[in-house]
Amino acid sequence: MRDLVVATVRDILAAHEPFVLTRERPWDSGLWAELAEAGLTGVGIPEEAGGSGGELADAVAIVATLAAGAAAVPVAEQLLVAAPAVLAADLDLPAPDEPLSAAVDGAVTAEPRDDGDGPGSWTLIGTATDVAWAGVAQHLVVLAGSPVGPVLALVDVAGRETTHAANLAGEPRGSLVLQGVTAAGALLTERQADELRARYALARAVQLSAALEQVLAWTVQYAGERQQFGRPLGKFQAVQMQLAEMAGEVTAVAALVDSAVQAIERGDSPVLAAAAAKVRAGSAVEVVARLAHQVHGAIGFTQEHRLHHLTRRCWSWRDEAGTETAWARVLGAGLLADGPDALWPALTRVL
Amino acid sequence: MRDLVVATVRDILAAHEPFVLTRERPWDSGLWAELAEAGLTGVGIPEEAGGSGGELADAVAIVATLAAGAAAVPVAEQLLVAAPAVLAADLDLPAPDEPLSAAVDGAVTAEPRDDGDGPGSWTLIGTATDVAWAGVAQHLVVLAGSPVGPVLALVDVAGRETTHAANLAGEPRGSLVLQGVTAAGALLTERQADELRARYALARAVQLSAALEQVLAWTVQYAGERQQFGRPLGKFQAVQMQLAEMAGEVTAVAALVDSAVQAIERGDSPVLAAAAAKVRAGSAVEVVARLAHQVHGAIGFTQEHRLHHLTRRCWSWRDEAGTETAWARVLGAGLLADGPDALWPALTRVL
Amino acid sequence: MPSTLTLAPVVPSAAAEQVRAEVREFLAAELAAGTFTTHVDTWLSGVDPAFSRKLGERGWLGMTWPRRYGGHERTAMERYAVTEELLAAGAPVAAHWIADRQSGPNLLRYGTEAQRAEILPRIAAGECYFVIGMSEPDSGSDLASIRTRATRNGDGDWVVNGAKVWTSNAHTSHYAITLVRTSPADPAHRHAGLSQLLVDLSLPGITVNPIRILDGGHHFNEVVFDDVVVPGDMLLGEEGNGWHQVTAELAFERSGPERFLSTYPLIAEFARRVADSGDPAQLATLGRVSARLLALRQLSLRIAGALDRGELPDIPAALVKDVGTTFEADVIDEVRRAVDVPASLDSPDPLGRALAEAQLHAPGYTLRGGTNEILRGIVARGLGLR
Amino acid sequence: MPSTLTLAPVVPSAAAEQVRAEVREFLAAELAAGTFTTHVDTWLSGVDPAFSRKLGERGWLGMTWPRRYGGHERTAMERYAVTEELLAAGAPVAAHWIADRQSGPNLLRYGTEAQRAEILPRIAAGECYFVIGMSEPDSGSDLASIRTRATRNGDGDWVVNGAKVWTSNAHTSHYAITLVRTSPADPAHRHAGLSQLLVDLSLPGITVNPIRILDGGHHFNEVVFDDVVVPGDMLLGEEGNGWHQVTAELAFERSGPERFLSTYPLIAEFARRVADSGDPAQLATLGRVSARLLALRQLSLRIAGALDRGELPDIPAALVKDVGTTFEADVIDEVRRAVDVPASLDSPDPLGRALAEAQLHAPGYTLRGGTNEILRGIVARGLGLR
Repeated sequence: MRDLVVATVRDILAAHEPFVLTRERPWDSGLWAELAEAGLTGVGIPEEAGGSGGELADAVAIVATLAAGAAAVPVAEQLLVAAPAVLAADLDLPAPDEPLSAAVDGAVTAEPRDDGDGPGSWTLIGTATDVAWAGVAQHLVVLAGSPVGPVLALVDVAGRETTHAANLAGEPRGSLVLQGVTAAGALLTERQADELRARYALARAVQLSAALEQVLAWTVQYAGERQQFGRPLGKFQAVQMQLAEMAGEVTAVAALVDSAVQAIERGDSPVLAAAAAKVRAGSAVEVVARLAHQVHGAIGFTQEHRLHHLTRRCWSWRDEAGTETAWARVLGAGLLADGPDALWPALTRVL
Repeated sequence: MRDLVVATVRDILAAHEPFVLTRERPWDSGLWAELAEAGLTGVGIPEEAGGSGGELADAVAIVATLAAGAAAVPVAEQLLVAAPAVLAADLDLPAPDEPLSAAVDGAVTAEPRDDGDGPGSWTLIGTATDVAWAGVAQHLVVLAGSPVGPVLALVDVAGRETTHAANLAGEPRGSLVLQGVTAAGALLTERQADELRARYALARAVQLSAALEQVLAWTVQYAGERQQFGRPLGKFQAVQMQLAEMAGEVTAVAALVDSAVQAIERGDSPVLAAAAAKVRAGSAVEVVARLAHQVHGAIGFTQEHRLHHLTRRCWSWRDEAGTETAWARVLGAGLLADGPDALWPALTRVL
Repeated sequence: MPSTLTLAPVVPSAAAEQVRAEVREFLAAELAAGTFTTHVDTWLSGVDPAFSRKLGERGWLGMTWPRRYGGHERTAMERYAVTEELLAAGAPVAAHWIADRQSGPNLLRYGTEAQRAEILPRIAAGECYFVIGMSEPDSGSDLASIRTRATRNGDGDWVVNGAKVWTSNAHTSHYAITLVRTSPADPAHRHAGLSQLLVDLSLPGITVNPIRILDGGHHFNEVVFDDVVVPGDMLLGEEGNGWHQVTAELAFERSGPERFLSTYPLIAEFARRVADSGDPAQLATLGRVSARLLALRQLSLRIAGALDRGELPDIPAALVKDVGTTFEADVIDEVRRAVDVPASLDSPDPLGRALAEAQLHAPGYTLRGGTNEILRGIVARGLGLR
Repeated sequence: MPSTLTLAPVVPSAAAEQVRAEVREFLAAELAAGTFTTHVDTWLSGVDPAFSRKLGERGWLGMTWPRRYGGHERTAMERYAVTEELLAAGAPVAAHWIADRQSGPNLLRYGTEAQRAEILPRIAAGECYFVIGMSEPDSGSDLASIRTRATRNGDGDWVVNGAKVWTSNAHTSHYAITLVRTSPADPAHRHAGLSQLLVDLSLPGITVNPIRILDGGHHFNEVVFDDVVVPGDMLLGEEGNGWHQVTAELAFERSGPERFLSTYPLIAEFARRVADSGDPAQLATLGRVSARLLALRQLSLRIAGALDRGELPDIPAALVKDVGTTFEADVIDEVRRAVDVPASLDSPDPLGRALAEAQLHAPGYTLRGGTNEILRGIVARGLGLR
């Protein structure tokens, strides 16, 4: 099934031009409609919840394929972060063709409503910042703080005003004012909240891994085709050293991210595995993007060239859902949880 | 005069084998004797103070030449640190043929003696640690703390017991117990104490700069001579890139260290210039030593080859007289002294 | 150190410190008046003819040129101080930058008296801007492979056909010093048959097409020449000497402070964060970055001193550009490691905005004016390796 | 990803975790008993035959080999867990390391039944040690240029003359698998005419001369062969097939955890400092370093999995060694940036001692077993570039 799903995504992508994001065209709604029609925005979501079935790894494969294609659609957020969180919290999942995103930064507080609706209904107060696909998503999963612990709330945000902000690739990252909004929600444990943040980080790591792999492939291809001083770039030893260095980074990231996904699928705690994946993937961006642009030369620096669709995303994705530095601290602290003499056992337990 | 001095040092060095430091042979006393006899251990010290005259820059040239030759003698400490400090403090300088070193780490306290000798006599209490040429130096300048401020004390340490310790190159770096030792000394201002530490750092930067330059020269020479796959190593583009990277580091270090020496000779405050020189020189070690060993291959990793005499010194000198990290903090804080908006004016004032 | 890399020290110049103080005062007043705001990499992206004219009025353009061409006969050290202050402030200097740095000196070196008299005073006034017409779509680092050609017509004028790319700000500039092939390519003598022409960009047959860079910014252009008739007296230097002339020109442009200060505004913004936090690790990062900058400054200053002595230190200049542009990009990583601020042009945090600007321009630092691989090849040659 | 670099995931192995726990318990007991102390890079420098025999007794050598040769028919994943635990503890494993990792598998692949039956059980018992006889004084990275030669004498035995260098611990080892030229060099077929001989280091005519490394440590040797008569049946594999055999052997040796864990004891020591300080920047450094290590571990594990499936993933193995050995050295810089501890073997601070050990061994990491430039060339070939 996974190969078929990936082939379908590729076919759909192939019919779409690289999408140039602007303030006026903040997402590729046409691509989304096709993906939704093919049931691909519901993969990994059980059929009884309105989804298309399939496993986490299928959803990951879709997210990776779309990331490598620089697709301007909120599929990573929906399939890997928001929908699993809604299902785990036993809330009603919106239809998979209505874009769903997540805000986990926690500048929002939730108060239980006292109108008799019970603990399942909350009033949200505050502003969700740096919201992926703000203004595009129709529903938003918000991780809010409350006097009784973290709350996962599901908010209908269709038509709600958002501030304009975008990441380096132009993907919408605006803020939403949620002052006094009523929403269905569920209490989480602190650990569940941490795991939600970790899943978000892992989603970005999956995207990074796929994008970096594609950047390598494009660069190898370019080096094989572009002639300089009478021979292909790829025949120059200096360029070979650069491509091999890129390949080293990409291969290491791919193995770690892939293993992290599998560990989570096996039911292991995602926090340290996701932290490691996000740190490793993020730190590869500097090398891979730099060398890709260096090998491509000036042409790769232009808007017409495809390269920037991925390098700009990578420069932002490494910062999003927690920077490398933030996750590195989490990983470092987590590995020392049983004391410094237990570092090695801790390392071998992560993955 | 400077060229003549350097030529004399080179001639003397040329007659000496690279000196293999061991616990039993902690310095090259034969070389020292020749240098002293030629008056080279008194350069930069006025003749009326028993020295050979000349300027700071002459002393720097001698130190640089000896550093590039991996000479196992305490000339940097004597000419660039200890002797100028003794003279500035108006203490009696020992004869230049008696090795003089300095300990500025400040684990020693000084108490004014109450026996009527006046403030010029102090009792030292504590242990001087990481003392360059401990066991070799006959006199030691100690920067000690006292209730009334920093004290520069001059201690006769000939024959005094030292703990054995060496840096990565085998240069003695032991400790001296100075419990209750009487010494001539002078009060310094905090600023003078800072400047003494800075001069020590600059001395190490001068040594690093010269050693790194020599390492580059050896590596270029080796790459030109060593054949691999039927042609000299230096014809391989990957090796050319490595040598150019080394040259970039070495040239940058040389310019900064040289300018710092000149600024100090002009009478500028040495602290930030020395801090910058030490940080920059220290950070070049990783690149230059790594690439030098990589180009040299396994042969450069052997004790028989000359390369390690310098790379091991560089690995230690970057840590000594304050690590790069310690001096980088000093530099960063110093540049912000007039507030962050004055960073640029501060930068242009350093050098 | 090989003699090719040795640079004699410079003595501090009171005149340079004097003009530095004047520029600093001027910039503070302009910033206070809101004439400009600080940005990263403004010598590529900050086009502001009014600002350029102000600099011209103050005598800060064409500083080292003879007075008879509108210059001010000041030293390279003084010019260094002025350019450095402008870059550190992130001032909008892109309009005149190439003309002042490179094209003017090129005209002084190779131009006819008429060319100099006509053009140099206008450059020095901040009114006449140049672009570099070297690269072509297929040439890449192999400049000898260019295909734009110029042939003499019956009137003795040049007829130019071809296209140049990566011409910074051609849409706001007046002239392009254009490298053209004036004799057919000869594989045995790849560098022969090239010449430089002084091309007025308003001539008929010239089309300027924008090339937007990855963040959408319009700084670069393609300049297409379609039977453009360039007057015969607009040859710059000698026919057939183009390779030699561009090599000298490139050496000239490589050593300036714009090769290590493009991202200085990011450092300045980071310093504000460090001053607030007082965090020791951040202080150390600021110190490390500053030490690298200070070393580059000394190298660049020494090259300015060598230019004052009439030398052409091409190999150290290549080295400065390699080390300097590597540093410009490294600043981003150093800051990213030290703070926890996502890069975004829309960030409410000025540090986030500076990170974003620096990152989006980063691929350019080590490509423009000769890739670092080419530069390292030049340095390796300077080491005697090929 | 090019298929040459793709590595299938491995499923966790309960058997591997079981043996990992056993090794961990064993090591804790040995450390507590003071049998060894933790050091950096002990797979080169930690020769301790008694320790090797203990491992043999427990069945932790020759783990994947057939039982009839003294092996234990366990998986590469299980062997991986054992080697990794030994390296992480900085245990003295140098005596048997080459024999267990490389020479044994080489014998299994190419050896005669007699050779296997004679030698493999002794390796698995931790009693028989091997060195790699490939490099020569003038060969460097160009292994095809070796000059040690072997000629058949009238008895059908081999007479060997020449010298091998960088033979780790030849002074404590029993055999050298020696690459020799058995036909004259042919410039048109540089890789032809080479063969491997199984040479008993106690044979007359062999001299082992120490080559001390820069810290004075004696791990490497020169092994000189002066008319050494090697019995004819000590040919390993096919005559003339030596190039192919060493290439396969090198691929085998490149992917193990010793290519990224040589400096793990430094990380462990650093972690103690971080736990004490709780400093956020140090925690981040520990996290960054750990993330790199975890990625390398996954790569290395996947290669172990591929070996279990009978594959020979030579290109990923070259990649792991390149990335891993770069990491081993980078650990030093990461730690140096995060702490303020001078490196010295005589330091009272264990972190200073670990830094010193790691630094003094650093040049070896990216040279031994093929330089990183050679490895990157192999990876580039895997990308389809030459």
